[in-house]
Amino acid sequence: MATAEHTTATSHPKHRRFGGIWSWVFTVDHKRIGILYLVTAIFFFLVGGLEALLVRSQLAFPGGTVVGPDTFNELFTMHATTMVFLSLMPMSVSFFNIVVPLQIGARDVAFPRLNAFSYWVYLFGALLLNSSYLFGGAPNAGWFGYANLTELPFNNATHGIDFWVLGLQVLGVSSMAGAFNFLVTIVNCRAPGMTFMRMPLFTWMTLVTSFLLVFAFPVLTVGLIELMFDRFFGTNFFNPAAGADPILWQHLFWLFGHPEVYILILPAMGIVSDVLPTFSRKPLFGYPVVAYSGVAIGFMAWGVWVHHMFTAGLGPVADAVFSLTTMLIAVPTGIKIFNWIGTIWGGTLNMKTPLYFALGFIAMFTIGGLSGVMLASPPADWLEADTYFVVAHLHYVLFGGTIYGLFAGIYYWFPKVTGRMLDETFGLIHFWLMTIGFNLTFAPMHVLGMDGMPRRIYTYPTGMGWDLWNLVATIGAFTIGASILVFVYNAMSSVRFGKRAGADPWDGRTLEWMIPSPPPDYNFVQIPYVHGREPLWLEKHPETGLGHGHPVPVPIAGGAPELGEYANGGPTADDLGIHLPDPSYYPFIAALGLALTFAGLLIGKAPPPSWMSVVGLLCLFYGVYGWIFEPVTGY
Amino acid sequence: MGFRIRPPKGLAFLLLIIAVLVLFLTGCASNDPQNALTPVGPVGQMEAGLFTTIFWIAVVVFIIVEALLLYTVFRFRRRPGNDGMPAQTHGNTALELTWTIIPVLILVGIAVPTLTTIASASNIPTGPNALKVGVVGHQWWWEFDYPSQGVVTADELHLPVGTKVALTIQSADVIHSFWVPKLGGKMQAIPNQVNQMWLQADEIGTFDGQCYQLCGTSHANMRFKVIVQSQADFDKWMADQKTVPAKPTAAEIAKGYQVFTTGPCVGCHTIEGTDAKAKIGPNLTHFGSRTTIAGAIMENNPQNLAKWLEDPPAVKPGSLMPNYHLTKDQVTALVAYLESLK
Amino acid sequence: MAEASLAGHLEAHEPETTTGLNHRKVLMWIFLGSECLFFGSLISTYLIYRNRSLVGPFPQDTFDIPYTSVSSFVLLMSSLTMVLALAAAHRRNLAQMRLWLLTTALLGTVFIGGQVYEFTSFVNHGLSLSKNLFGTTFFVLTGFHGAHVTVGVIIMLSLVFNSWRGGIKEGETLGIEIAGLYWHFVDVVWIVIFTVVYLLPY
Amino acid sequence: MSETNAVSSSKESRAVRENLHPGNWEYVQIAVVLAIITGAEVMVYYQEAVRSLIVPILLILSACKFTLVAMFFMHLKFDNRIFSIFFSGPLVLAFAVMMAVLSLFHRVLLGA
Repeated sequence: MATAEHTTATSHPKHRRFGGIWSWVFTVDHKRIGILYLVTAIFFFLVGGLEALLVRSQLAFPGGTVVGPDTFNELFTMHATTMVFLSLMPMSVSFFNIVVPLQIGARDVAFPRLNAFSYWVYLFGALLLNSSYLFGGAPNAGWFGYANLTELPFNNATHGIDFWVLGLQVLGVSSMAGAFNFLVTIVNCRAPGMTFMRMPLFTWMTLVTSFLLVFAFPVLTVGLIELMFDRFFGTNFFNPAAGADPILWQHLFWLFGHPEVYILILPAMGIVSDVLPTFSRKPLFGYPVVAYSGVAIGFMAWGVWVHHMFTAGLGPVADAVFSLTTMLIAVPTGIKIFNWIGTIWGGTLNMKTPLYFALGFIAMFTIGGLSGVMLASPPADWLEADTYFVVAHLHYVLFGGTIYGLFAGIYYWFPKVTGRMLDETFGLIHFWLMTIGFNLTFAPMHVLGMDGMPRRIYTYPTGMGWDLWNLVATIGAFTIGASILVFVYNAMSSVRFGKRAGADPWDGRTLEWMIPSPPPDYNFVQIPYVHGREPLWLEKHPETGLGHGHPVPVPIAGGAPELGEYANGGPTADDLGIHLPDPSYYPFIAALGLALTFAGLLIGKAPPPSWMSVVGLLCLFYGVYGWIFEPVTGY
Repeated sequence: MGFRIRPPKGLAFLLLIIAVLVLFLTGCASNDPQNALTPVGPVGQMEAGLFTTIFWIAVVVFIIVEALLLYTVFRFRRRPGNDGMPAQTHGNTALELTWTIIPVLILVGIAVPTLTTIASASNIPTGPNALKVGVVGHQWWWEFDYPSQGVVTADELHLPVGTKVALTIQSADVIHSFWVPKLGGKMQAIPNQVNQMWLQADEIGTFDGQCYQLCGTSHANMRFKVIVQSQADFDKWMADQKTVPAKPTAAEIAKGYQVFTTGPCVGCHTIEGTDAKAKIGPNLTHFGSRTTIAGAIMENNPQNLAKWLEDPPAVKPGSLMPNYHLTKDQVTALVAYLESLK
Repeated sequence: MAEASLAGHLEAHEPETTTGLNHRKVLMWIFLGSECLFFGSLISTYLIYRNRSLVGPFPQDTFDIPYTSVSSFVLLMSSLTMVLALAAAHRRNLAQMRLWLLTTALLGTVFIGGQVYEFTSFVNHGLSLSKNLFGTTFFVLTGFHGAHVTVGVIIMLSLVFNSWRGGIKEGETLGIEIAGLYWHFVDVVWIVIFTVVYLLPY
Repeated sequence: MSETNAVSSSKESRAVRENLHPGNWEYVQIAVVLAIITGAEVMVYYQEAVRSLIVPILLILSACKFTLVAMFFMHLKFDNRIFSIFFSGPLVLAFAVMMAVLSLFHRVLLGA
């Protein structure tokens, strides 16, 4: 990575220092942790994509024989679990890491070592989950693993579900730790003058997302604990024979699961809300409305979970009430879309790849939103539920929405992270190939759904009228695959040979574009004083009069334009007398300990915990205690 | 780059969206066996009707939004003559109110029919003239019983045309989901829970359904048929179902009877008039009268039945009926016996 | 519950903050917020399955209200000793602070001991994790609360340990205050559990 | 630990003292009240007379205990409002969700 030289160069002799690979393993620098998150998330994005391609190959023709039924169940379960928990969420987190501290004018996150801990827990959790492939079989009950199909009497052929339960617990620890960190960071580490109503929209959405995470994840944690106890210790939480209601799992899961949907989409909405103004050279239209509609979505997310259970027979009142709340949530969503159009209206659109993806987001997400309204009406939902219509809807939201938004973010901030531009031509090829492939894959699934094709079937007879559309969808899926390869090539070549970006390649408006690309590890030579909503724009174009209060030039490292001097190094933190937290290996050890503890449970099928859990626990306690009592030099 | 060749790309984008829409419109309503938008009963009709209403509203909104988006992009893209500093507008309260209120009104328009439809769908018919049917999901086949008539069958639900049917939906093991697309509804079968819905078929014929909730290895092979008959045919069928089959006499059949009653079959299956009274597998009393076997994935004929008996898991992966390694003539005998159970 | 053991005391130093509030304290309050959802879900599960057991033993012939009242009282009083420890720290009186911290840890330990005894006697009554829904939900709910108390005791002891190591300087009250927040939260959770699980008539 | 730490923390403790925390005596008084309420709860449990009202009575009593501890022992009454928001927000949320799920399971209100 291009940043390596810059950041390692700057640790002072008297400080603990690690070279080479260790400088990454023990780093507590939010930018490097962000890069680790991004690379890992993209890796798992490819893994999940591969699983999807296998699923599509199996369904390309009636009576497909590419994989067997059990493997098929494992594939779609792991595809969804991987994409949601190992790819999209961490990719958002990587942007929280890289961008948020820069956007609010901070030197790092509030808890740098907790930040490192989150990443390593995420990595180990992801490995734990995927190692299930090696130990007999992967999880096979779908990503929302409805009890009691996940219970031992019906799922004891492999330990897949055990891996799923424990893997998700570990990943939960990571997401929670990360979310706590960003909440404190945004509340407490904003530069002077950076009031909440001056925060860039991406930071706003990070705030909302983190709140959703810390409040929604415990509900899933409880569900997983109950399932784990059922499987490991013979409890009866979801055991009908003991009088339990398996439907309890559906409530617990969707109480988490629906906020989770917004956890996945809100960061992408934040990215789009930052990209559109930059590339139309206009401020975001209706900033407060967009921000508050995000908050409103965050609140409403808690009142709609039952719309995932309209076919569970909860009764007409429940169906009616939750149908209304669900329709209501379309209002703030629509408001965002109209404000985005309002933002580009009257601008001078600089048609670069990030803008293409941001516009693609609006176009595709609108479709997902509209099919969402169709699912919000129970009688219509009774026709659509658990058919391919739902598969189409959720992909228009999570692919057409989240993934488009995240790609917009990647093309937008790649120069900031690496100091080099991603290639435009390949970028546009990627965009158009992906857009065509995406619509080829998922638009036909609406048709398949209304033609009665159930989701999660490994085979279907011919003569159902599903043959053509399945084939089209499969062709589309491989087109998407090709587009992703284009992206991977583009990223790998640009990171080495891409043209130099400079501090502000897009004529940006927010603080991150004030500092060199890649930023020095201390980010800001001098913490800027923020006078307006778009500090950099305000400083570059005082005449546009966006300053709340009269525009005063914001102090910038070496002055904004001639930042080329930083291309190779520039002053180090110690030259400038800035103290940064030292790298630390305790978070790594603690994370390893945590993962080992859970893995041990699994391999030993506790009780009693196998030796692995014991080692893990020791590791964890050593890590935590070392962490707490670690003498902190710096500051 | 990109800037001179943009318009064609933009057009491609536009055409793409239109193409998608056209595919959707043409593809949706068809006569395919499990098409949900060509229902033959009142429940399905009101649901499909509501779907269509919302769909067209969505299409209108879709066209407006996407057209607005594309128009904005083409009109305001940077090009010679449009590369200056745009006006730095912040927002417009009137606009914000407009695009808050209009969606709310649209949603009210959707909510009203939604609520009325929920009401009529949840109005389960009761009383003597409503036919009661119990549906029980099993891994991976459907059990149908007529409590008032004391008849139990599997994989094929017989209904009289034009009659309101009150269904109770339950599960014997994991969560399943019951849906006959042409008749409407969809209801999960959940252990320890009795869900209710009602259906009515207004057309004589055979309609397909299957399980819509992932329920394990052979979720895809958990199909069933709804056979809608005239009242007379239905009554005749019901009468046949009530008769207890006589002890067979013909040699081959008697041999099959012997194999069945002394073999492992009795451990799971019921055949009225024999000692086989177990309720784990499908009730086979009138097996010969069914048109399909093995979760309605195969036509019911001697060849298929033999294939099934020789190695059930090979036909239906994960099938709870294991391969008993029956000998060739045991299979032939069983086939003869079971097919004789009309 | 890795978060629980971590959240008590994380990064050991803070720069000036935007709100003037301490990072760790903000973190602890948000953490307690998310704990509300955690125990909320566990308690909901208990209430959903209340009186749903198919076989005994049932709550009414298992609980020993006087006994549990006493142990609840013990935990309640540990909250008092906790604030006294904080007050002592405010008065820069390290000796008293340690004394009250140790008392808190002791009371916590007594509570845990009591719970262990209670669990054993219930098991002897024939109530086990897998016996019925009551056993399942009761042991898991109160067990996780017990785990939280245990973590609290460990935090108290490490605070005392740390103060001997000179880690807690005169007048530094933050660590104690934050640990206190956690401790009081565990206490209020028990206030709810005691009422909802033990006292409400079956 | 750097001395900046000691500085910031002593500043913190000053800030805390400026919040006019109650002294030991007030703390003991509150503890006594808590003890009395607990006693009352147990008494109510044994009162056949109030059987019909027992549920609301017990819930109110424990709510009082909860509030007392949160307000005084956890200093929410004296501390920055943002803490009260961070805590009471999810508390209310948890309670609301709990009620909704229970009503769905017991087939009343939402679940009717």
